[in-house]
Amino acid sequence: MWDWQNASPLTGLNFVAMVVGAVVVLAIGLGVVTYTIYAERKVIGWMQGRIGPNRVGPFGLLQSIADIVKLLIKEDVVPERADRVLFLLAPVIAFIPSFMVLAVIPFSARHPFTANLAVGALYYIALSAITIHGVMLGGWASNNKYALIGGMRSAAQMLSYEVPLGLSLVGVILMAGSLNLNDIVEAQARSGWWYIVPQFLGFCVFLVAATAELNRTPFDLPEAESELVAGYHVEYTGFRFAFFMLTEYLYLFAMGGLMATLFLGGWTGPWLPGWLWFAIKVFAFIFFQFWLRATMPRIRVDQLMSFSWKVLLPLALLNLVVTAVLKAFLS
Amino acid sequence: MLGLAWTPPMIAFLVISLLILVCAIMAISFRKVIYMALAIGGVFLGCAAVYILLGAEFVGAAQILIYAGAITILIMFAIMLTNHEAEEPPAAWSVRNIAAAVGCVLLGVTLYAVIRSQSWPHGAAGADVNQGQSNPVAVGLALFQHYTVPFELVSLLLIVALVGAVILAQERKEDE
Amino acid sequence: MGGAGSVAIPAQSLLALAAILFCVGLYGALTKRNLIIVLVSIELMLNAVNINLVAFSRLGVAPNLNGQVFALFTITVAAAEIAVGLALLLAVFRLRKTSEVKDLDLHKW
Amino acid sequence: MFGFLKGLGVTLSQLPRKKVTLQYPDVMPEWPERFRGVHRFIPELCIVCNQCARICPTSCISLSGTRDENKKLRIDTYDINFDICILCDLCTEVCPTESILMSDTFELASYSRDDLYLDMHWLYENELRYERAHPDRVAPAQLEKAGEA
Amino acid sequence: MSPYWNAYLYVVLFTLFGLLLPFAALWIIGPILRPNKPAKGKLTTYESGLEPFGDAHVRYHARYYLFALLFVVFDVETLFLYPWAASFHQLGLFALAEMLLFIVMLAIGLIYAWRKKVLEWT
Amino acid sequence: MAQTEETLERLGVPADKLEHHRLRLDDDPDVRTEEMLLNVGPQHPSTHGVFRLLVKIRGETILDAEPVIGYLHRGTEKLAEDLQYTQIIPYTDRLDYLAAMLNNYALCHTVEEALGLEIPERAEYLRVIVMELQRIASHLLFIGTYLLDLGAMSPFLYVFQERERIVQMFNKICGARLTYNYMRIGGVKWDAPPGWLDEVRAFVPFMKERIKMYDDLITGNEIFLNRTRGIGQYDTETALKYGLSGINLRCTGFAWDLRRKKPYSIYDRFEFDIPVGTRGDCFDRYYLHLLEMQQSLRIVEQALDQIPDSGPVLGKVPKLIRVPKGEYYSGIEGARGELGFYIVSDGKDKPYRLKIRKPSFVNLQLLPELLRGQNIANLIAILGAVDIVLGEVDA
Repeated sequence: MWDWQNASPLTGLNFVAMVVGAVVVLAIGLGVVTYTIYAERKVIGWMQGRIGPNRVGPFGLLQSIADIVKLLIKEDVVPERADRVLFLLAPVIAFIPSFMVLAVIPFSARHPFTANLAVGALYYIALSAITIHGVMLGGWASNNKYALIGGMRSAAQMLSYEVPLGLSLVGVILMAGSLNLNDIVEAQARSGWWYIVPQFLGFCVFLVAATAELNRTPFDLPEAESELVAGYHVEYTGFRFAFFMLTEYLYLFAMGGLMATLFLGGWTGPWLPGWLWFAIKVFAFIFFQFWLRATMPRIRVDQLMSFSWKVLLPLALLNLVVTAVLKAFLS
Repeated sequence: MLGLAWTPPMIAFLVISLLILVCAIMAISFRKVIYMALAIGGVFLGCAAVYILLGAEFVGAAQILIYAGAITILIMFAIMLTNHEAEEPPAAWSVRNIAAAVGCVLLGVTLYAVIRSQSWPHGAAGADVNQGQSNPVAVGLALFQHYTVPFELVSLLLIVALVGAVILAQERKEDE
Repeated sequence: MGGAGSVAIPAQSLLALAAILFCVGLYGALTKRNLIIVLVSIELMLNAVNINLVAFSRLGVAPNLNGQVFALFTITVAAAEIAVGLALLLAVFRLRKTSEVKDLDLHKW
Repeated sequence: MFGFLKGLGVTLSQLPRKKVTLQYPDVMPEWPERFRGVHRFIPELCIVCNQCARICPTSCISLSGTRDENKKLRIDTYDINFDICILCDLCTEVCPTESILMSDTFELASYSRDDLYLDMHWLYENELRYERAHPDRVAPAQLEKAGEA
Repeated sequence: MSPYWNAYLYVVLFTLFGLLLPFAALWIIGPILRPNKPAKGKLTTYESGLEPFGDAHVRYHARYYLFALLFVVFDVETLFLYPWAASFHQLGLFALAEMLLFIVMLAIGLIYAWRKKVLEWT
Repeated sequence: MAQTEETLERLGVPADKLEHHRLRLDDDPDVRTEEMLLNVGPQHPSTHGVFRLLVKIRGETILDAEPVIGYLHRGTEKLAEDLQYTQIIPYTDRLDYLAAMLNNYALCHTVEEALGLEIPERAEYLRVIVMELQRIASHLLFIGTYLLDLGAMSPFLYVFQERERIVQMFNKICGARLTYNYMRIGGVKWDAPPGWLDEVRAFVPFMKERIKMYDDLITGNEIFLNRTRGIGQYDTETALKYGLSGINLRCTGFAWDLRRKKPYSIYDRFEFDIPVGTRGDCFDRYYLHLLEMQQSLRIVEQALDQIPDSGPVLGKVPKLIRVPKGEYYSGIEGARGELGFYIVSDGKDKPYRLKIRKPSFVNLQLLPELLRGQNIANLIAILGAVDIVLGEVDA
């Protein structure tokens, strides 16, 4: 009953399996976010000579949960001058795509958790662009100068890095001959190498663009607390704020999954079970993000924009052309 | 309703159509321009769902990427760069508006009559438009084997649009 | 994986949806005063056309991909159209401080 | 070109280092002998010379005393307003008998300003607490005099 | 019914859950749990500790629009690159030439924007 | 034009605003982007205290900036008129609270000059050691907060590790961690406790290693370089015109250090360099802090070698200090520039007037000039590098 992916026609039990799969992914997503935040605080704390959260639960393991509960019982303040409807709606608009992209990430070889879409990679890129609306509208609806600048910058940044991100995938698609993420994993397993090797340039572009797309240091301009105080979510409180945070960390997880799938062979790997390999690769990505955050200062907004268009985009195009030419003449 | 087969795709289609129409009506009846932009995003997403329902996965994803993603953002930026609080005045029953409304309703009725009067093909059962490929691959093959010239014209169109829009939108340096 | 197989949606319903969407868009384009909304209404009409194109690619006499490819081109053209249209609007707004169609109907600025 | 890689190395090398966090309420900081916390006061030693009140830059000390049967001045009240005390240590510097001293009490937060008005009894209690906590730090002269009284 | 529908049904489920979670948390559970004590000070907009003055909704520099514009153009390019890349192994050299021409055209657009200082922030 | 007004009316712009709009249109018919007043502070994370910067921006270009100060004003100068000289010392702790030892010294030094006091050797050495340690602590905090402003959070937490060691040493020698009140007119309050000098000696190599670590972590980072190179640049002439001093002056290549140019205390006995910048930009200002810490360590090392083993730490000072009638000024090289105390005395035990030359306050005057015409993204980088301490600016 678990194998609903090829079940035709779909029986009731298959459907139940599907719902269970979705619920499990939701639970995994929320769990990963909770403990990513915890791990981030711990790892960055360790890198800074601190011990990180340690008061709630053993080793502070319940810290993030305590934070969530705190946010849930916080008053929900909507500023008087804000555009109420959009203000309330913006976090939801931002959140939904962040969860939807998880539908196509192949977590392991055979499981009921992945939609086997033929347009998988494009689906991810297309949906992640919708989050920009939420961020932008959130900043606009707050009717606050910092929030508006933060929202606009955020949108401009995410737009700018969406392009190299999308183009860096093309090299992988060229090699695998499919947009389907499952096929890409299998093509890597067949070819015997992870695409990080032949697509190293593409991988670098992807990594930089992904970091920027996730609004993480050194590209965390939108929420630059030392300039814009907190960027687009300056006016958000309680659980609405939590949804913006949830969105960011879900994307961190999803982007890690995407990177593992496209460049690191997804769930393939020797000895260990597939899901564990996948988890290791995703965590490597997440750890790298923490590491960057502990080290880097923030890039300036004009440099940020020109970097995307003047460096990353040409590099991505170059990578694409080289891959295509090599593929055409080698095969 | 009128002898429709209540298959799951049909139900999905009805739900999606309802979403599209509600969003479309909202898109032209809200007063705040930014709400209109948001509602039109709903229409775009609904259309994407219709395409996917019809098996045109790639066009559906393209619709989300270009329309719901890029174009809606562009519209929002345009609103934020002009008059944020722009509002449509409440519908005034001017002659022009009434004429437009009557004309549109008449057009709709005529179109509906035409649609009803014809018998439409239902697609060859079992015909696979993708010829055994996955949809994006099939679209790619069609695009690059049969539509080479239009494809290159697209790049020309894009570059012309880019240049034109840059010239129009760029602020002159002396304003700084 | 090769597509949706046969689709049990009657062509009439799809065409009707497209027709209504087209009329709504047309009404908007004719009556609205804000240039942005006029452009948005035109997008509605384009989407209506796209629905028809995709519908016929699936439900036509000889189903093939031409409709989908055309829809792709339409989307592209729409993107170019709105980009230039809004750029025009920005340029006009800069000079006239208005984004209303009514204020822009003079031949000489 | 890749100078930031050096920086990444630095942060990574810090990861396994020993952590410096002090678990404050569980582990109290170790204060050196000269630490200037809230005052402690030994009434027996005070000769009511008023020097501490005069040197205080913020005038937060107020005291009064009476002459006893031996014509010796005895302290009656000794109040420090901790609202304005800046813990500058000048009062203990001028005290000829070392009756006003600094202790290692440093937790001063309270819900009311009234609680910050410390009187002689509080200060003496603080002295007793300090003696219990640091038996090795009490000066012999001080012990002697305290014993006499 | 085919795997195609199953996959998209799964996506629909994700959409529904994605809607359900925030609505449940913000509009159903939230109001029960959280206090609501609005006060004048709370409801004002943050402005570095001062009374907010002026409207935040002023117009910004058109460069934001220009970046969005570039984004649209290159997004369309990406859109065409995807099916090309996916079907490239069946297309051969002619498709490579086609795409090179396409990329060169857009690169010209990029260079134009570069020269016109669209890519500069200041 | 009439049409524009009509449009504005229809948009519901009130009549008084209409005037405003029209004015702008007339002024500059081609203006594309509206101007906006942006408040940075008083409650803003990057203003290092309660400092308000009112910035007028168009788009993202700063047209003008106006620092609004005084949120931390405590009237130190006025209070001093009612205090004996010894009593003023704890107040100086609170001026530049990151470099309280230097403030202590500056006041004591001025009074000592006025009185012509002889300071015991050991006291002089102790003073130099704590002052240079204080300078290191202060520079460390600059590096930490500046990098925090620029978005890197680790240096901020690293600097506190070294600073903690310095502060602990101060705690041992004078019993306080921030407001030391250590110097006295004619010497210092306490001699170093047993083992204290060895602790300082052990600190020096540790600190050298950490400076190298900061160099690795920060100096080479491309993002940091891009954000600070050529930003907030000015030349020596401008710096002198505005009366800048300290690193803000030296970054332009002008080697001006009072420890060398007008030696006070026993600074003429030490070998050390005056590091200077070349371009006068934010990067130079950052890098000079790093280099100056090395020089301070050199001074500390030499002082540790030269300090006499024992001796008095407080000279012969009258019980009640009365400064002879007259006006006295002396300045020292503070952590942020020339820190001077100007005393007008009428011969009583309290100053008739005390004026403090506060380097932060003077350096701040350049800020509007630096910000004008800049991109708003550079605001924080420039503001941070000017290195103000609000306790000193507002006094």
